[in-house]
Amino acid sequence: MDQVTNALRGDGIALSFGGIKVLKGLDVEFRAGEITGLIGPNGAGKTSLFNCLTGAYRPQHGSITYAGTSLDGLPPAARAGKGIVRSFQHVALCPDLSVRENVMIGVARNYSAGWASAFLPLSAGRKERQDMAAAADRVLADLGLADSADLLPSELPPGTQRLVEIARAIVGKPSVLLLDEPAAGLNNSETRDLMKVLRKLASTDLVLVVVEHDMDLVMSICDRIYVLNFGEFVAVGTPEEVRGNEDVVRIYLGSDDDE
Amino acid sequence: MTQRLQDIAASSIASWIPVAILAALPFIVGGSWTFTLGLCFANSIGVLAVSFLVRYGGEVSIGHTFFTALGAYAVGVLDTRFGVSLWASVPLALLLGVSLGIAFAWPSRNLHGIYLAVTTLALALAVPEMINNLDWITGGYEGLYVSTPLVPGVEMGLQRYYLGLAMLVAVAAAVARFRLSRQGMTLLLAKTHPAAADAFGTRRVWARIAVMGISGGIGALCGATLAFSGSTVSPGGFTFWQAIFLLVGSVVSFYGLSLVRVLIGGAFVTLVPQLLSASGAWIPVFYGLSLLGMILLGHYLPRIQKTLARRKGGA
Amino acid sequence: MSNLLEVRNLTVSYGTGAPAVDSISFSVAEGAVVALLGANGAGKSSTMKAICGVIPASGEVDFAGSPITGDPARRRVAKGIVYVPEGREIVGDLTVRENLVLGGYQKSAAERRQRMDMVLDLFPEIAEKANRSAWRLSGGEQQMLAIGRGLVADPKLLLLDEPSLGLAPLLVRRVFDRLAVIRKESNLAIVLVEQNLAVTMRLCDELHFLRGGRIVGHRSAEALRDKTARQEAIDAFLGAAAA
Amino acid sequence: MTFWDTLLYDLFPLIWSGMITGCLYALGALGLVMIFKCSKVVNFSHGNVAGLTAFLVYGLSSGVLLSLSWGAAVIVALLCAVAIAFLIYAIISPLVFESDLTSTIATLGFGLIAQGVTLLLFGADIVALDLPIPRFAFSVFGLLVTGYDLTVLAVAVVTIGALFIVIDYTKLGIAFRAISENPFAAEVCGLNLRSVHLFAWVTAAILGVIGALLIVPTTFLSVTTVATFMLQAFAAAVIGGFASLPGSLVGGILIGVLMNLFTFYVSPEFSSTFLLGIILLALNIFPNGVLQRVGGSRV
Repeated sequence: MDQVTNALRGDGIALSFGGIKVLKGLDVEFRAGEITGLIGPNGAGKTSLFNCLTGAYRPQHGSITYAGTSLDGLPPAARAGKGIVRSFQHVALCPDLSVRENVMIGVARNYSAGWASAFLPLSAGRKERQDMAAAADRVLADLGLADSADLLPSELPPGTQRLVEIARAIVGKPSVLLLDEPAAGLNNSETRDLMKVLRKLASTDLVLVVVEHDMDLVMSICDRIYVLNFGEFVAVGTPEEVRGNEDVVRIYLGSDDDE
Repeated sequence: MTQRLQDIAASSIASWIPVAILAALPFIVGGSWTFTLGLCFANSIGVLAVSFLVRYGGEVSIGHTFFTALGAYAVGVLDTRFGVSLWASVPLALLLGVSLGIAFAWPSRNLHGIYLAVTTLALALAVPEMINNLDWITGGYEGLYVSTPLVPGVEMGLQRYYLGLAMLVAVAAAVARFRLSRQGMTLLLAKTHPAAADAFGTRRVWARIAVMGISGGIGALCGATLAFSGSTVSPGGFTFWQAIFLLVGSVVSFYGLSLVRVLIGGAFVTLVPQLLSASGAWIPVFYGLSLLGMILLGHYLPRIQKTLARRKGGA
Repeated sequence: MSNLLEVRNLTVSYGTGAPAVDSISFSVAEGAVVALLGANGAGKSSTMKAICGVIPASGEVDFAGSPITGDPARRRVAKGIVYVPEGREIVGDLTVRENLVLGGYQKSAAERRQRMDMVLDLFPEIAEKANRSAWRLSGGEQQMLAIGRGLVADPKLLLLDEPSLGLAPLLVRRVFDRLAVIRKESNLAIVLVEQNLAVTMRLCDELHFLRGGRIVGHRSAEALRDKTARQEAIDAFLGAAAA
Repeated sequence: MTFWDTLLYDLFPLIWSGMITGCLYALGALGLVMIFKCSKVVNFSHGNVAGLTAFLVYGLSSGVLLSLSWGAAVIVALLCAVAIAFLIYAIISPLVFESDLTSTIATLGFGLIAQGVTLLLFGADIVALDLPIPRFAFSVFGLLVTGYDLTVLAVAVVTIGALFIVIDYTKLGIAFRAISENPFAAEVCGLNLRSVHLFAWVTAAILGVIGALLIVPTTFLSVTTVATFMLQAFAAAVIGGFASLPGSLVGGILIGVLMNLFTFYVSPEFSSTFLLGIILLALNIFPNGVLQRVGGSRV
């Protein structure tokens, strides 16, 4: 499998809101089979970049391609149809649906039983539901969440809710997975579980991008790290390279005249 | 999985018991009660239409008489002008309700919350006026009388009762099934997290239009049932106040979609005016107080429960 | 010297999940600057909001020797606890001057005018634009306005939430220089939440590290001059796993 | 009849009288918008409560309840309106901070109660309520201007002017604008959100009473008169963007003129349908109102 062609690329992405430049012409390449980290202080533009990649924002300049085909102009729902899926900074599970049902939504786009079977007891609808539930149960079991399948999201600790979100994102076998602060609000053991799951995912042919503030997590699981500050990349490289980079240290610790 | 299926089975049994009781009622109570209960079933469907919009769309409508009027006049006009029975007019009512629900949803697709509520309010205000001024087809103030039987030979009073019951059970069952469907689940997600639904392939405009279409369709079925079970269709049944009463019924049933819940709402909408008919001025006061009472109860209930639980725990 | 602020077992929960702030205890002496450091979601902002009374919390908070647990935000402002929130939260449609009036809402007209003059002296950048709508200010000016608005209330304790967020380094330095001036002149105590460690360390006397809603480390100002303590701080940000 | 004659005899008088009623719609709309702006609640009880107070003026001055002088009756009615506003806000204030939609539905409940109380006290009959308005008329360029017109205009200008001065130049006005735009910032600054909300509710009630009393001379007073009048005010608020005070002024006048033209030239029977059309159009073309600010605020 050629990794370079199966990459999510952004060329010269520039975005501004009301004259404020949020992203200043970014070139990125997120490769399949790797975990890419995206770090930087608050307000650096990480979530904005995500929103451009998923189509929620439309950048003023630049183009985004996946596996060589352009995604420009496609709305989020259409990009989802191409297998580009994201999680959210704030848990976005539906509180009225059980955990299994929340995960089932992740595969919903692959099914097409009509409106009649939505309201009437027809076999097409029943079969569709069984198939979706089976797919959801498989993923939940993989993540060790089989026991929680019938609970409501609100009955779970935040860490498990995060995992459910990830389950929903991967159940449809995405080609690109963008995770926005998956470890926010997790305790140490939950974070370790999450890291295991992410490493497992990375072994498949998946473009996996993680925005995260927890440096322990980023430094230990990422293959490559992009460091963003004020809408520009300050550094790109392996965890060791980034950790040793003077600019990165300065961004996080601030510049100081006394030094 | 089994746990949830058991829940569903249990709840379906819980709703079959009241259905069985209701089916036996005409043999116990008098004719006037049978008639009132028929109306009650019809209004329950209307309450269901409003609650559906709340539950699946997160929106409030103060204008659902627009859809009930649509269904009622579809039945009334086909019956009195063309002698067509319910077999043909109910599907037409449904079709009209869904299409006008969609037609209304499209221009208002970007409106939410209070703004949408205000738009539906305008819709409700326009209804009586339209009915009165289209009197060549609607019969104006006098209205229409629905008399063509559904099943020839069966006593009309019983037909009016059982059709209402059957429609209510069918609609409630269909809505209960919808909750399990792919479309139902995505609508629920789109309600709470539209961006997340977007990211999984459900556009929010689609969600809005689907919800309005379904709710409009249910509203029209309410109207159709109202026309047949109530035997007359006149503008008095579709006033602005009636639209508010439907919302009151929905609030009183805590926006529930189950058969029992919507029956409570429907009974409230139907029976209160009947019981207070001697002193008409008390009707709005009573509705107002009930509406406030239920809202405040909904607000304070969790706190009351917590206090009670604490007291019990301490004892 | 008695403590100005005393926080005991402060806990903040949103919904049913794990608490955002998990029984935190710390104190702030009069005129001291205490910084809270930690990653996103560590519970820093929630701690600040609970201290100033805009979100409900359990545990006890004493201020100037008397309990303020359960007081609404406006009573805490009257007592001298003022929060300068993250993201500035100025009122864009109001003019700069009107925003300052808002800050001194509970003061008498004369006292408010005097405090406003003081603030406008301190921040000449915004004094020039006093009658402009606040949304037309630049990011740095908005931050100065937010701090200035807090100062009009004549606080004894200022809760500063990420004042450097989204500001260019030069502006950050300017804002912190002003804070140092204020501190020297008015014996103002500050609780500071910051990501910019270098400027934080120039200002603060004590540092608490937060993680998962708990205080996991504590350093005094003297200890921070030490090289190993600095390395600890760096690790807190960039992670120790790769080291 | 020539084109100019049409203008002179039909169009100009229609526009003039539309503007006069429009001023009253604006008074009603201002009340709705004040409440919505700061607490995000649409007050559906506005029309019915204003109607009840108009009836109170009638009842207190005509001998049905008491035989007070006209001025005393108005003052008592205004006090009642303020008391009702206090009561309503006191009951819904815990809801306001939880869900704007729930509290909006709650105001429907108060509207129903106000209507019921009006029916209980005064019955469903139509009554005539006379205001001591100077009765004279003169003509300017062929336009008939009456004492009523000038009274409405004067009261509207004074009331709206006073309101705008309070909101633009006083400390309370700053608090009101701050809470409308950023309640969190206002709370952080130590403001009491509830007391500012209450200011809006009380002001709205007073504006409602003034509007209701002034619309009565053009029609009779019945249970539905004022509620119907408030619906036009509603449309005016919607056209103004529902969150802009100058917007509702413009919206009121626009609605007054458009409704007049529509009933005269098209059809008086479809006025509610026409209102629906206007509301739909306004919400979709100008979702933020006709006075949408160009450039917008930050972020």
